[in-house]
Formats: sequence, structure tokens, C-alpha cells
Amino acid sequence: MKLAYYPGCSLKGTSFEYEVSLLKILEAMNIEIKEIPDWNCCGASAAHSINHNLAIALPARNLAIAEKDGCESVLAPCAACSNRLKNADYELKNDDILKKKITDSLEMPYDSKMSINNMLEFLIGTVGKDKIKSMVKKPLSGLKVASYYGCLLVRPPKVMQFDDPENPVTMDELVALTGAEPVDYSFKTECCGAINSLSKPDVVMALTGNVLYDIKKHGADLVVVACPLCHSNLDVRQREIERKYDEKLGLPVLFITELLGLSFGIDPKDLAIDGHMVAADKVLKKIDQNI
Amino acid sequence: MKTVINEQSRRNFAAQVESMLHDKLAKCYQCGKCSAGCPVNFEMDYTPNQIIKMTELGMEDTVLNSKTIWLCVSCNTCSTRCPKGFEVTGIMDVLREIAEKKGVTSKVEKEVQMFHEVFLDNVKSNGRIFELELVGKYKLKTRHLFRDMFLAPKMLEKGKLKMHGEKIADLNQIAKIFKDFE
Amino acid sequence: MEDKDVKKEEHGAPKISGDNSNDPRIIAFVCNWCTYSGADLAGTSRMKYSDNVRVIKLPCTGRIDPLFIVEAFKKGAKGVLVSGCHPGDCHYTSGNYHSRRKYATFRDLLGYLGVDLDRVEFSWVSASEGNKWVSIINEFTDKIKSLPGKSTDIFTKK
Amino acid sequence: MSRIGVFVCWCGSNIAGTVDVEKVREEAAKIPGVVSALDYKYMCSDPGQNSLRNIIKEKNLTGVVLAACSPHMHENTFRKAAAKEGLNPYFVEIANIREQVSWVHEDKERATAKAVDLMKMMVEKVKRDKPIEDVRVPLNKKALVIGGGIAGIQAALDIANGGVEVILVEKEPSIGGRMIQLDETFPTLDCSSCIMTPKMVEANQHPNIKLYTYSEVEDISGYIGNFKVKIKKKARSVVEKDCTGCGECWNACPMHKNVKSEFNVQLSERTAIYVPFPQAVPLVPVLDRSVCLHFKKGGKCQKCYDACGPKCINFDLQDEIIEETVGAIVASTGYDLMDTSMYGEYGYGKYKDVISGLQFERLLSASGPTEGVIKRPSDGKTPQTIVFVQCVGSRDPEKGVPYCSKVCCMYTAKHAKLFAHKVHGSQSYVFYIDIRSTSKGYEEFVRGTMEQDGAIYLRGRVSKIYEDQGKLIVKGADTLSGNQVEIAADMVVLATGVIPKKGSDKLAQMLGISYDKYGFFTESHPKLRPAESSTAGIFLAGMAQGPRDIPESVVSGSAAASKILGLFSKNEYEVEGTIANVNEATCVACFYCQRVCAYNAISKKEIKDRSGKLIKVVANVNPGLCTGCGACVNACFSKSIDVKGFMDDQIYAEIKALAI
Repeated sequence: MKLAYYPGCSLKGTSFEYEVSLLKILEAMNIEIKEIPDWNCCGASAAHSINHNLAIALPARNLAIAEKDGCESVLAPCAACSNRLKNADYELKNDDILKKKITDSLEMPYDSKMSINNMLEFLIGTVGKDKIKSMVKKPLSGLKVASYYGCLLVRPPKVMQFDDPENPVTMDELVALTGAEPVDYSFKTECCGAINSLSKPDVVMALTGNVLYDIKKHGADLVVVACPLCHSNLDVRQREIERKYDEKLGLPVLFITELLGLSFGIDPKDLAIDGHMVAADKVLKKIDQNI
Repeated sequence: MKTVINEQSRRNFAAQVESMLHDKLAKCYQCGKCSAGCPVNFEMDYTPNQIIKMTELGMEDTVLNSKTIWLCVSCNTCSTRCPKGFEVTGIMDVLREIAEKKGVTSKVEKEVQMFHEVFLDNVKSNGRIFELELVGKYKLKTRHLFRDMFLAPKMLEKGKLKMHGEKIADLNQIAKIFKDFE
Repeated sequence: MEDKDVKKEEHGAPKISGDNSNDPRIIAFVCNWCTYSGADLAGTSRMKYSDNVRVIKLPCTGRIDPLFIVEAFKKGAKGVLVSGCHPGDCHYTSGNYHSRRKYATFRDLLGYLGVDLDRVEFSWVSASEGNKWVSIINEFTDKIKSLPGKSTDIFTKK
Repeated sequence: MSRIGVFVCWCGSNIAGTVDVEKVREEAAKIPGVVSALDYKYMCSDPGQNSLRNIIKEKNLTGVVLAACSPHMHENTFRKAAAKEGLNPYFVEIANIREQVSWVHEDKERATAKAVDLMKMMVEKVKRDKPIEDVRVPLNKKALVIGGGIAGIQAALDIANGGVEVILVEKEPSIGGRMIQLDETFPTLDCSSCIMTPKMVEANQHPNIKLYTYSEVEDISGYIGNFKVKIKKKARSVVEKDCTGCGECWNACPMHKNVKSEFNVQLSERTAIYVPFPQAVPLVPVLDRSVCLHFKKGGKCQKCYDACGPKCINFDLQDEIIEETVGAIVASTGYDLMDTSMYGEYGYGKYKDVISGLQFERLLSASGPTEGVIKRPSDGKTPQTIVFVQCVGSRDPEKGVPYCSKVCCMYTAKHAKLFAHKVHGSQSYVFYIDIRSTSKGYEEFVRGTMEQDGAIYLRGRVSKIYEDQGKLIVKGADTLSGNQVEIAADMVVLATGVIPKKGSDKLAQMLGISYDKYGFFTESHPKLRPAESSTAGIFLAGMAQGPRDIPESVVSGSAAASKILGLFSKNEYEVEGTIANVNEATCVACFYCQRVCAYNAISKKEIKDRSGKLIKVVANVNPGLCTGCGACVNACFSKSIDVKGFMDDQIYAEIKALAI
């Protein structure tokens, strides 16, 4: 079964670390994926915010291409992309009139049989816990890790069909596999402000600040995420938030793929951890001292 | 505040929203759980449950010009917890789409609206997002030239902002999609 | 009054039991507890509906023998309506389930006998649904009127 | 030869205004077999009824058709009138020309034609009517009450005081139900156990009441007047008649602090041998074998046995099956609370200080785990700020149930009031959607909670509760001020919705009574027969029917009791004769009829000759159970079963009367 890969725009740009680390751990685990040929942007929040049909048509093109390419499931590491792909798939399944309009416009059929996976579903479901556990060469014991899920992975539950929308645990389970200690806290699925990062920076800082300070209060050494938008807000804006609220955070924000890579014993440089705005040096040192 | 209800325009507006939403406004019983959990409620001029009620009452101008519809970040907390299963997030999308189609420019939250427009322009011309171009055009349009500028050097240094964007091969198809659905 | 008279002329003299596709005879088999009461409620609420229908009261739709339906067509009915309580609301606990299950089986039988299945309708009307009774009767009557053919064509030869 | 009389009623202008009644009468007179046709202004009036009776007598009528209002209105009136002249009352048929003709049609000519058709149908039907006798069933004058909460106790006491024997079956070790778990009751703040305990004792001591606690109804068969009941008396491991309730056994039990107390809703622990609460009735302990060391570790521990003075502990006692025959049953099985841990956003089960309303009752109660001092489960500190959240699970079709649980508005107001009384200077906040306070003194009570006791009411739901530095942060909305509200509380009380007692659907199936999709028992008629179930002889009481408060439960218990006393005031029960009837000569004993009968009314009957030799087996209809639905008629392949009053030939004749 061919596994389609839909990187999305962020993984090719501001969140290149996510793609680098993903490809690295896949290489280590000997898993092949195939990038959807000539994929296009899913339209992200902008499309569904002002044009419902466009928000279905743009992702539908990618799904139809992947299907034509002989794939039955697709990995969309970006939480926003997987959310939009799942939404489009859901609407096409439930609205025959719209489906006809869209497939007519695309001049491509779509059979609605694609299984769409976000990064966590892919890791737990497709790769499997046993495989991941067997890969861990450098257990991250002593490291306290908070998993931040945000909105897009779990909501709306009827469309996402993933984990408990109020208290998800999939990422925590992955963290536990690396030997690190998952940290429970209250704001696992509170919103970071996501799409309004550029247009309403103050709002975003307030929301992201809430999440980060709650994580800090619960004693985490670092945060893992599976969403480029969350990463952007938690990492890129962290210095600003510290200044605004005049309280130090110093929380490195890693992608879950990077955390797995570290536990696999992959060199942090190969995982592009130095690409983050908040330096992870302290955490990396702690890991090194473990051995 | 006072609203004189015009039955015809009330019905027209409510019916338009309901048909786009595939849901009934009367389903909402105004318990306020949406507003209780909304992460951006603190910036809004009307709470989400007020937007639903005002839509039902046909207060089209107030609703389409509200900050609320543009501040909504579509985090779906409201819809997920709604005891009636009402599409609260959905109604925000619908109202934004109506505002966009009617050319109502948000007086108070135009940045958000502009960002969405610039974003889609970017998709239209490249098939994908070229972030540097997106940020640049957005800043030109909103004239917030210097906001967030301090982030740029470090982001460039870290390789987060690419100097060249990618375009997809079949831009004709993207153009067709936009033509068919815009 | 004048208008009414003119209308009458247009249609010719109203033919009560005539064999006329424009004025079809419809027989409704209804249960005593739900639909009969629903029809009574339409009356006490002074709602108006098509006068083509003749109601035969049974204790429960579970009592309806498919041969009653065949007999009704044989005696000139152009549409047969069966109506009872909503599933789960049956006065007799499960009688309407029986009739529903039976109906599915006997639909085939009716079809085999040549009954035009478009002319048989099955519905639920509760004691509180006078308005539903009215709309079902009116819609069913309109439907029967719109169907092509005369009553003799109801038993189509295969 | 039939001699039919047709009577056409004008009903003033109600019928005569739209239907040409004279024409209907003329048409009637033309029908063969009709010997008299008459129209009259008001047939239901005394003169109308008198003319009906006179003509029956004069013309020696064999059947009567009234073209009048709906049979649901006056069928009985005219049947009674006919019966007075010696005519079998089932020889009266009604053509409904008011509700289904004159009131719903406008064209007089067409309406008249329809009225004539309906009249003709009934004439053909009445010609084929057979005399029907109502059936009489003997009654065993003893009642069974299932469930010993306030509704069941009230029913049992009322029946017993009426001089009738009652068997009261309770699943738990003690009677008392939910009410005995409550602290004070709204709106009068009576202490619940102070008013409940005497009733429990009275029920236990009443000479006409036989009490089975720690027992369950295992099987029920039969019908009104004659129900056979099997009761399973679970092994208590304590000989009831010898026990003095002294408490030496549970004091000796080494399993203290190991099992969560059901009575205190998980807020305290109990021993393996225990009484659920000090005022239990009967005051006899139960040994919980699922946790007892004697049963888990091969018989070594027998500390309770050693401590017991009268030596009434018996580890070898077995479940016992008791059989009883009763004439009527009350189902009053009560309610459970919904499991609110499904609200991930509220953290019930995750945060110790987020508790249910019933748990708060136990914290308030002097006999509760904290002896009536309000303490937080997490650290035992007295809370200063409590947030009450209403409608948790209720009015929530997505995660809970769509209905209103009815009692939460009032008990929340009571909780806030008692909290203010017990902890001076404290503050409560109540999140509500609507306040439902519609009984006597209720609205004043809620207002008092706000105005005198200072509770702040916020109109809106809560979206999330989380812990932060020892406080529970409650994120809610107040839609009246249009605000999002955040409150730091010491404790949160969820007003949890009510659902029917677990297993009540199974009991309903066993009893053959209907229940709604949630499992609440449904009334025979929601307004006019609220105490009756869908099955004759089985009555309903208490929360098992749907959410209601204590006074309503008491009323419903008394209502069920009065229905049973009324039923038992006669020696026989009369059933309408329109039931199924088997032609034994043609029955081929396939018993398809038995399979489709929802009432288990069909049994096998052996026909023997004079020497006792079996000739054949046939279907037999039990008149006490048959309701005359007619499902069996269509199941019968040999056309050997029919329903009186709705026989095949009558229905075919009605269809034929409509022939075009």
C-alpha cells in the first residue's frame, strides 16, 4: 500500500524543521512515503473563513491526485492541513451535490475512500508503538515533556475522529515511549490563536501566553507539538510573550518527530533543532548527561 | 439599543444563513456555553450566543459589521461543547462569507479580513503559499509595516523565511477552481 | 356564491362516487387509538381536507390484512392509505411493528397481484397530529389524481 | 333478518349546517334491513336517547346505527341506552359524520355523499355484529410493590392501610431509596431522614406488609388479578430473625476502609459486613461476599462470626426463591444519576473537589461522612466559595439527555442556601439556563436563596473547569451581561441529571409494560391515566416514570395505591369483550398467533374426549391478557381466529358498502 505524503506549505517554509525531522526518523525506521505530485495549498483557515466551497475544492484536488496515484492513505503532518483534508473528505462524503460540483470542476473523480492521518495517528496507528519502542536507543528519562495538541487535531470531533477532544493522550503515549515523563496540565487543547498570528498578534500572545505559563507551572522542561501553527506561536513568539508579561519561560518547543529522533539517537543537528527560535541547548545537554 | 424587526428582511437573512449552514437557528437555546469557552471572547464586541440571536432577529448590519465574526479563530471549542450540536463555528464562517460576498468591509477588524484575502490571492497565483510574499503584501495592504519586523532577521537567519517561493506546475487548474468557486 | 357555481360548472356536476380520475375514491385503514383520534382532532380543530377519503376503523394496524387492500381496489378505490401509531407508540405495544413488517412482505404480494404500488401509502399519525393527517390526505389525494390511468388500470397485467 | 334503526343527528348546526341530514335519513331508509330511519336535533340529549330507546322497543331492533359525532365522544352513551332496552351494547355502531365529515369539509353536496357512505358502511357492519359479553376475571387481593423508595413506601402503606396485603421488594439492604440519602428537603427544609425514617419503620412493622430487602423480582407471569411472581432473596449471610443489629460484627470486620460506601456516594468507606446507614430498615447487616476475606481467602477469617453474640452469621446461607401470587403490581424503581465523567471539560473524576449534587447532600447530612460539616474531599478544608453548575447532563441532547431533570433547580437553590447557613461569610455562584420553580413555595424559596442568602446567579453554562494552585477555575458565561466569567472556587457541585434506575428496562420487559427511549416507564395515558401502565393491573409510581420531586412521588404512590384499592373493591375485574376468539373446530395448532402476540395472551389448550383421551391441541385466548389488537388474526393461516367487533366479514362488508 502506497502511503501518500502531503507536506503542505508550512513544512516547506517556516516549519522546515518538521519535515527535516520527519524524513530523518522515517529513514531510520525504513518507512517510505510518496509526496503527492504537484500538490497545492489546502487553503488553510483563510479559505473556510470566507469561501466554503473553495475550502473544500482546494484540498479535494490533493485527495483526488493521491487517489489517482494509487494511494489509499495520506499523511498530513501539519495539523491544519490534516484538519482541512478531513473536513473536505467529510463534506464530500455527506453532500452529493457539492461533491458533483467539485469533481466536475476538478475534472477528476474522487472515490472518498482515502484514509487521512495526522502525524499522531500515523505514528501510533500506521507505524505502531512496538516499532517506535524498538527504535529508542537513547531513552529521554528524567525529561518532563508537555504535549500540546491545540485545536486542529481534535476538533471538531465528529469530523476528526481522533482521541478524546477534552483530554487527548496519544502524544503523551508517544512521549512515554521515548522514556520521557509526560506532564499533565490544564490547557492541552486550548487554542493558541493560530490563524490570527499576523493579523491580531496581541490576541495571539495572550492565548499562547496562557498555554505556555500553564505548562511552565506544571514543571515541564519542554513542549512537543504536532502542528506548525502551534509551533510558530509557541516558539517564534515566546520571547515577545516573556517581554510582554515580564516573566521568563525558556521552554523549547519541539516537534514530536524531533523528540522521537532524539530518543532514536539521531544527531540534533540532523533534526534541525537549531532551527527553532528558543534554543534547546539545556534540554539537549540534559539528554546527553543521561548516558 | 433597540431593534425594530422587519419581518421580511428578518426571514430573508435567517433563511440565507440557515441554508448555507445546513442547520436551524432555532436549535440554539442560548445557554451561553459557546461564549463561556471561547478563547477570544474577551476581544469580541458581541458574544457568540448574541451573534446567533441577532442573526435570528435579522440584525444583518450589526452582525456583518461585528468584530466577533473576524476575531473568531475557528478553534471549534464552541461547536465541540455545544449541548445542542449547533454549528457555532460554522455560523461564523457563513457570516464572514456573506460579508465578503456583499463587500461589507469590516470597519474594526479589517486586518483579519485582509489577511484572508491576501492569503487566497497568494494561493491563486502560486498554488502554494510563499510566506515572504504573503507577509510583505499583507503589510503593504494594512500599512503595519513595522509590526513584527524584529522577528524577520532571526527568522531569515534560522532559514524559516525562504527568499524564493515555489509555484505548482498546473496553475491552470488552480485558476479554474478559483473561477468556479470564487 | 357565484364563483362557486361557476366552478361547479367547469367541473360539471360533482360526481360523488363516479369512476373519474379527477375524483378518486380513497380508502384509509386506520387504527382506533392514534390515527382515528388524530383525524378527530383535525375535525375538532376545524381543519379542512379533501373529501375523497373514506375511513375504515380497526383496533390496530396490526389487524390489517393485505387482502383488505386488494379488496378495496377491487371495489373501485384508486388509492389506499394505511395509517397507525408511530413506531414505539403503539397502544398495543408492538402491533404496528407487525403491520410494518408484514407490509414489507405483502408489498411484494400486492405487486405480484398487479396492484400499482404507487397507490398504496403507509404512514404514522398520532392522536395529536391532526395537521399531519390533513396534509397526508391532501398530498395523497393529489398524488392519486396525478397518476395516469383509470381505476381499471390499477391491476396492471404483467 | 336484520331489523336496523338508523338515527341521524344534527348536532344543532354542527352537522346539519354542512350535511343534508334529511337526505342521509332518506338514503338510510332505502337500505334493505333498515326498518326505521330518523333524524333529530340532538341525539345525545335525554329526549334523543329516549326516542332511541323507544324505537328499539317498538320496532324490536336488532341493531342501531348512529350517524353522529365521533364514537370516542358518545359511543358509550348510546351503548348504555341500548343496553337498557335489552339490546347487546355492541349492536350499536357509530358513523362519524361530525369530526370526520361536517367539520372538515365545506361542499355540502359532497359532504352529504360522504356521510351517506359512512352510514351505509356502519349499517353493513351492524348487520354482521355478534353479541359480545364482557369478560370477568377473578382477583387475588394482594399487591406487589417493586422498589422501596418514598413512592413505593407510600404506595405500600396506603394499600396496607386499606386492608390489603402488600409485598414490598427492595434491591438494596435497606428500604428508604434516594430520599433517605438527602439532607434537608426543599422548600420547607424538613430534615429528610426525620420525616422518612418513621415511614420506613411503619412499613417494616405494618401487619399487612411483608418486606423483602436485598431481594429482586426474578420473574413475573400471568395477568391482572393473577400475577405469579418469583422473588430472589439474595443470601445475606445473616439470619434476620436472630439479628439484634448490635453492630459487633461490622466493628470486628478487618475490611474497614477498603470498600467505598454506596450510600455516601464514594465519599467514605464501609466494611465487608455492613449496614448502609445507621437508621437502616431492617437494621440487619449484609455481608458483601465480593469483598469478604472469608469468601476470598478460603474461609479463614470469621471475625464477625466470633464477635456475634446471638451467632446469627451463617456463611452457608444461599439465595432463596420465593413465589407469590398477587392481583396487582406497583413499579416504583426510582432513578440513578448520570455519569458526569463523560464531560471531560468539567473534570469530574479527575478533580476531587468537583462533586455531584448527591455527594453534596451527603456532605451536608449529619449522618454523612463529615457529620454535616462541609469539607472538601481533597484536603478536608471547609470551602469558602462554591460554584454550582446546573443542567449537567440534562437538556443536553449531544452528550446527555434532552429532557429537564426537574429537581436540580430546586436542590441547587437549597444547596446554596444551606451552604450560606453553615459557612458564614461564604459565597456561592450558581450557573443556570432557566430556573424552573413551579410548585407551591418554590419560587419564593429560590428568591430567598438569592435575596437573603446572597447566592449570585449567573445565566449561562460553564464551558471548562480546571485546577490552578489549589483552586478550581470555572470558566462560564453570563449571557445577561454578555460576559465571559471566570470564578476561582474551592469546590464545584454539578447538578447531575437523572436517568431511570439501571435495569428498569429489563424489569419493564419482564412486566410487559412499555417504556420510553430513556427507560422511563410510560403511562397508559399521559394526562388521564398517569398512574396506570400500558398493561392492566400494573401501576406506576415515583421517578421510574420520569423526573419528579418528593411531593409528586408521594402523590403518585398514593395514586397507584388508590387505583389498586379501587380495583380490589370488587371481586372480579371486567374486561371489554372485543377480544380475540378461536374457532377450535378449524384451528390447526400451528401457533403462529402465539408468536405475534405481544401480551402472551395465547396458550395451548388440550381438548379431550369424555374418557380423557387427547383429541387435539388448539390455541386458547386468555381474556385477562388479550387486548383485542388483532395481530393474531393475520398470522392465522387457517382463518380460525378473529377479533370480536372487527371480524373479517364485517370489514369486507364495509369495503363492499363503498363499492363504486
